[in-house]
Amino acid sequence: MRLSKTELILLGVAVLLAAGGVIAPQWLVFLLTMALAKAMVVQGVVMQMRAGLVTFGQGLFFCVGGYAVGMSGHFLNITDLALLLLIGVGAAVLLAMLLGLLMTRYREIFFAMLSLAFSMILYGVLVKSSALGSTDGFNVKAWTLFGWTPASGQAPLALFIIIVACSGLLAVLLHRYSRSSAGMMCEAIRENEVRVEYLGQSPRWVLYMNYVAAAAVSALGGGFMALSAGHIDPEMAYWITSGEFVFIALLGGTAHVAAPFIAAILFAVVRTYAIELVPHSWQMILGFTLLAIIVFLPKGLWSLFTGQARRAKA
Amino acid sequence: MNCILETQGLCKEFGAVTAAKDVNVRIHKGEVVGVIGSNGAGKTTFINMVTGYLKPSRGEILFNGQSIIGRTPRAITRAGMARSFQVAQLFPQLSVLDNLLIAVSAAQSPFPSLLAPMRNASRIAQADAILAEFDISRWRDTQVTAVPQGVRKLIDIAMALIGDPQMLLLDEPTSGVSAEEKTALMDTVMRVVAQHQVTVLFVEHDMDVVRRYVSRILAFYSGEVLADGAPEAVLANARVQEFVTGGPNAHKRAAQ
Amino acid sequence: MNNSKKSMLKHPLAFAITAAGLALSLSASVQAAENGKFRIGVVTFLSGPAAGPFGEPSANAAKVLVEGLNKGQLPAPYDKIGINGAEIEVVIIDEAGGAAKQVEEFRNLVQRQKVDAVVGYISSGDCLAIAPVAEELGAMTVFYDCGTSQLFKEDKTPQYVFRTSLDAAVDNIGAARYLSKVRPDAQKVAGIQQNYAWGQDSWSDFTHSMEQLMPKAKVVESQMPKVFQGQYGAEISAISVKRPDIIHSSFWGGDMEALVLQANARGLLEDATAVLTCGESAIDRYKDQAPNGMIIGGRGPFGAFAPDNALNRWFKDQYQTAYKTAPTYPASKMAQAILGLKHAAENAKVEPGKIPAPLEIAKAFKGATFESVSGTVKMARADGHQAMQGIAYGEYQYDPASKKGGVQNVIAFSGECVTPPDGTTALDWIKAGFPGAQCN
Amino acid sequence: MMSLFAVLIDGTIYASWLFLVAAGLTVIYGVMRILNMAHGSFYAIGAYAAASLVGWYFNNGVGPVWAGYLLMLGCALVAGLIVGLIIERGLLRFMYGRDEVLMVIITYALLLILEDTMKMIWGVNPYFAYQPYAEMGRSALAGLKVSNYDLMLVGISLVLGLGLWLWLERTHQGKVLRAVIHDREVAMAMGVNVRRMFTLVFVLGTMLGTLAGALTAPAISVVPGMGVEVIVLAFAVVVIGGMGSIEGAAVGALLVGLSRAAAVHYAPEFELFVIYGVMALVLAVRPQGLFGRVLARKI
Repeated sequence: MRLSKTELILLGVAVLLAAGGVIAPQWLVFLLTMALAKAMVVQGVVMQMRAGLVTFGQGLFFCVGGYAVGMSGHFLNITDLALLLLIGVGAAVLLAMLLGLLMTRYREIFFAMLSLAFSMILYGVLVKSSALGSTDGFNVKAWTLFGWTPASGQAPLALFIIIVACSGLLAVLLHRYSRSSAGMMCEAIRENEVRVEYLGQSPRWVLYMNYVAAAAVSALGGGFMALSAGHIDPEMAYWITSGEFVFIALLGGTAHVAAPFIAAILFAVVRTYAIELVPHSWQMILGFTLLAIIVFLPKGLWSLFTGQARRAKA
Repeated sequence: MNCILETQGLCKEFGAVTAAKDVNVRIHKGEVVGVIGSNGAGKTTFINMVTGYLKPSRGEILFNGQSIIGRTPRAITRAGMARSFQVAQLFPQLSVLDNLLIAVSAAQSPFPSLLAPMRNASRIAQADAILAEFDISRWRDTQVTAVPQGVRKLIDIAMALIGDPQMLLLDEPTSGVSAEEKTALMDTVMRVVAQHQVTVLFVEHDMDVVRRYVSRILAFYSGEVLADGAPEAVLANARVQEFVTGGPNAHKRAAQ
Repeated sequence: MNNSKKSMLKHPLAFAITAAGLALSLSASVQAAENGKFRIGVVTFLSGPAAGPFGEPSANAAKVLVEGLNKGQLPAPYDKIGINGAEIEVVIIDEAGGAAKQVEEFRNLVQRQKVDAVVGYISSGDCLAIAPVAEELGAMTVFYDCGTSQLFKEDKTPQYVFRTSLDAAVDNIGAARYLSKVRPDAQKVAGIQQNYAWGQDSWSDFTHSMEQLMPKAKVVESQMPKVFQGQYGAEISAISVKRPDIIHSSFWGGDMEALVLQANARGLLEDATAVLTCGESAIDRYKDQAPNGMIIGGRGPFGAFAPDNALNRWFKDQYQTAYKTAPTYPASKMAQAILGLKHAAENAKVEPGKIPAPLEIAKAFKGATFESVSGTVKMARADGHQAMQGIAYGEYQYDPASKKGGVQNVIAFSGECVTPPDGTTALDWIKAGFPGAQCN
Repeated sequence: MMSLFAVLIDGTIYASWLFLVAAGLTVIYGVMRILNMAHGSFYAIGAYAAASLVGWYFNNGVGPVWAGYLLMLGCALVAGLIVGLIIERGLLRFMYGRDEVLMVIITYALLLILEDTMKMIWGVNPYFAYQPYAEMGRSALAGLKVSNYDLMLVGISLVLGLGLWLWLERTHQGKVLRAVIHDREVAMAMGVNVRRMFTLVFVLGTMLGTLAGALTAPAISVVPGMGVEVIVLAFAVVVIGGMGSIEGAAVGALLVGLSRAAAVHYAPEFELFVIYGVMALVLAVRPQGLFGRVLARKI
């Protein structure tokens, strides 16, 4: 496979980031791991945003990914990280294939609300399941990788390197996807769905593929979240969690595959300091940031890098 | 059999409003048919029904001898009937080239590839070729929002033509274009269309434009086909003059 | 578009990397200074519905207590300044946002803020998630409120994790024991719980205890509305039509206050006796809207149930002066956790003024017996990591003259009476008929 | 039999509360196409304003009981007026014409800001203003004890719903509004001052939200985060009924209220899903909601 310049840069950054993890303080390594896991879910949100759909329920697949990982460890005694993540993604894909049949009929606000409803139904089911710890959730078992068990204290760093590698790979794939026929067709649907139909293309089929792919990517994030935090609870499917993903997606913008990663990291850093410095009003800071982005940087932080902000104003 | 499109007893009601009433039309391969009629006469409704956007209340539509009732617009497009729109239906935030590339890609396969880039040499060549045919190559890399109205109409038609349809329905190709540009625009369209050997049906208000290109005219009034035949015969029809063209020289008076 | 913009366009990634790098280096450079103070991370709810009834009293208690400790104002045996002579510094963190976020914040506290101990956590989910991380990082951690029975079932060989609050099963065993003394002839029992782990577990513990202690009483209705619902009209009707003698509820916070208000206004609390396991936390707000005789608990000998000792008098006094209201049970529990920590740190046998290492504190904490605002606390369960205390229930009594609520008919049960022994889960112990329980 | 009667009573009471909460949301969406996530915060502001003021009024025995009710309604309306005006004039009017979904996100930002603003003003301690609720006493309807205050809510809800409907259907202003709903451009061309209409409707919607909060406050304990809990519920009602429709909100509220009451009485374990279940079911059959209109795109 031949790599373009952008893809080489993306992989290069991943290598640098992984190397940086070795010297960075542990809390930062953990923060970055969580941020990257979230960024994967945000990628799922962004994929749909590019097709003109805003989901207030991506937490659904985040949660499914996380719970599939946690439950496979808990009930099936599977500890292999790769297998666990695969199960998580597989579960989300199955669910998305089912829900996608219905979801692709809806657009705009109805899509947003219905996605929210499904996510909240899962939340309700989990809260009801005392075998899964109800709202308390349960702890996820320690992972292994192809027979290797990380020594105590090494797991966070090892997981960080793995998630950075996966993120790098994912970034390349998503970059390709965004320029592929399917990816461009998503943008075309956002711009003018009727025309797409009249070009002989089924918008629903494209959106369906996109929905399932976005679910898979988000579930991967959920799986990583479960493994790194070591705990899962129904909060993952709560609509506030999904709202946060939309927030980060807007923060980064949809222009480049790197944007959600950067936005997620920035968000994590800003929030952790906001919580520490102004524990009573960090939500307000987030709110004003969001408004400022919508008003001044409608295409997200990424437009700072490309100068699109000025073009958009001109 | 060289009949490409046939409608039998086509009817469409929107509540109390009748938009099509017993429309029986046969279009033959290679014809260039003009559709005239005042606003609300049912011209666009006719195109919308034929292309699957609206479902007729009653009646039959045959394309190449096969019923296409209940088929989706995309299925009908794939079967070989393409259309353009009264208001150009483009992807405004994308460049002209990307608009065409999307059309090329859609024409190639109903299942778009997830990882292979859309922009490849062969697709770009195809898009460039059609841009050259319509003589709009210089807009190639401009975002659609920055392109003038007339060019947008051409892009709209170019996108419809990219799939090599057998039949092309043009819904008011000159609407929204200034009077001076109309003839030039239609000349371009008809030149390209002729090269592609497509059966054409187009809706037009300007009788001069209609007379100039068509071999046959369908006149619609209040959902019905008022007259169908050679241009001179239809335009001379008394009822057509009364209800559609508003007298033999009405369009000229209006222009003054 | 000018040229410089174009060159930016060519390398947006380069800029992105620079920006991200800048952000990271900035965040990495901010590190807590080692200042010789004993740093305690206090984690409790500062936002959301749990902030008012639990979070704020807890945070306030921490502030009052730490201020007093730093000035050496507390009565003996806590009259030493700060902890072991080192001044205490508190970092308060909001517990809202879910367990995953709390794990992240916990790591930040320990690794970035370099706190010497973390005291906190109301939510059981948070406690379950934090425990393994605390053990992994070797961070001294004291849970002050969460009540899940799962905690030391998951964390089987605890080293750094301690809990100075009681297992929630104790509340419900205590409630059943209290009922068996004051309402032995009750026949019909109904329950209303918030539909999440807390409510579900409480109801299960309570009904099983009732089966053992009052076998004649039957459960006639069980309602599980969504947490924070606020409106209980339908639930109250559903319970009313079953005409119960007893209504058990583990509601807390605004939900509990709303339930009492609505049920009382509709006469349900006149026909049936309510048993509220968290009822004490609103004792100052019920006024005449709760009927006299309503049974309330304080999740241990806390708040209105706390004994009258010098330590508690000092604490109540200081708290009352600072916040114009008496400390409720969450406040007492926070004070208890910090006192336990201080006790352990000062018994870790390091030089005065020095801060003992987490392992040293943990060794001294294990199995310790210390004095608290709630009386004597024994770390007697879960291999010396779980506090064992008695629990008390009483009846609400409103004094119209002073416009103050209080408790009457208080019955206290000793820790040995209501706490399952090590090696068995609460539910198994209840089902087996409380073997080995020593009741007064 | 008894419980069936109770289901009807409980369902109706809950439905009238739901309608109060959802009315403002649907009015704003209907006219302005803004799905207002901050509506729950308006509800909370109304509740806080009423609870703090009414609590003070009764605790200090300032005046007669009936004046307390007026004070409760008055402060809710004033709070709604102020908050609505500030938000519409200060923020939203710069945002008109943007994408509907973007407007959702803008109001989400508002929600975040308002939540903390309320915390700054009222702190995190619960507010109690039970007197209006307790003073009214209770009635026994066929053996079921019902709070008179709740019955009053049903009445208020009916009056409000009818009033809104009459205003929209029978007055000149209502006609103008419907013209705006139908086609904004045409209405503007006909000389309707759409901007002023927007201000009017947004403030009205806000006041409906604060009123709902104020009316609920005496029956509950007013705590931080109460608005967030309410908003998803209101969304469900509005989506079921068809967004922007007053009749829809009323029918949606009744549907949700009755199904929930039935679940509480007959199958408490399903109570948690009832609302989303009804919503998913309605949407699967009628994507635009019960009273929603489908807008076909002109091409």
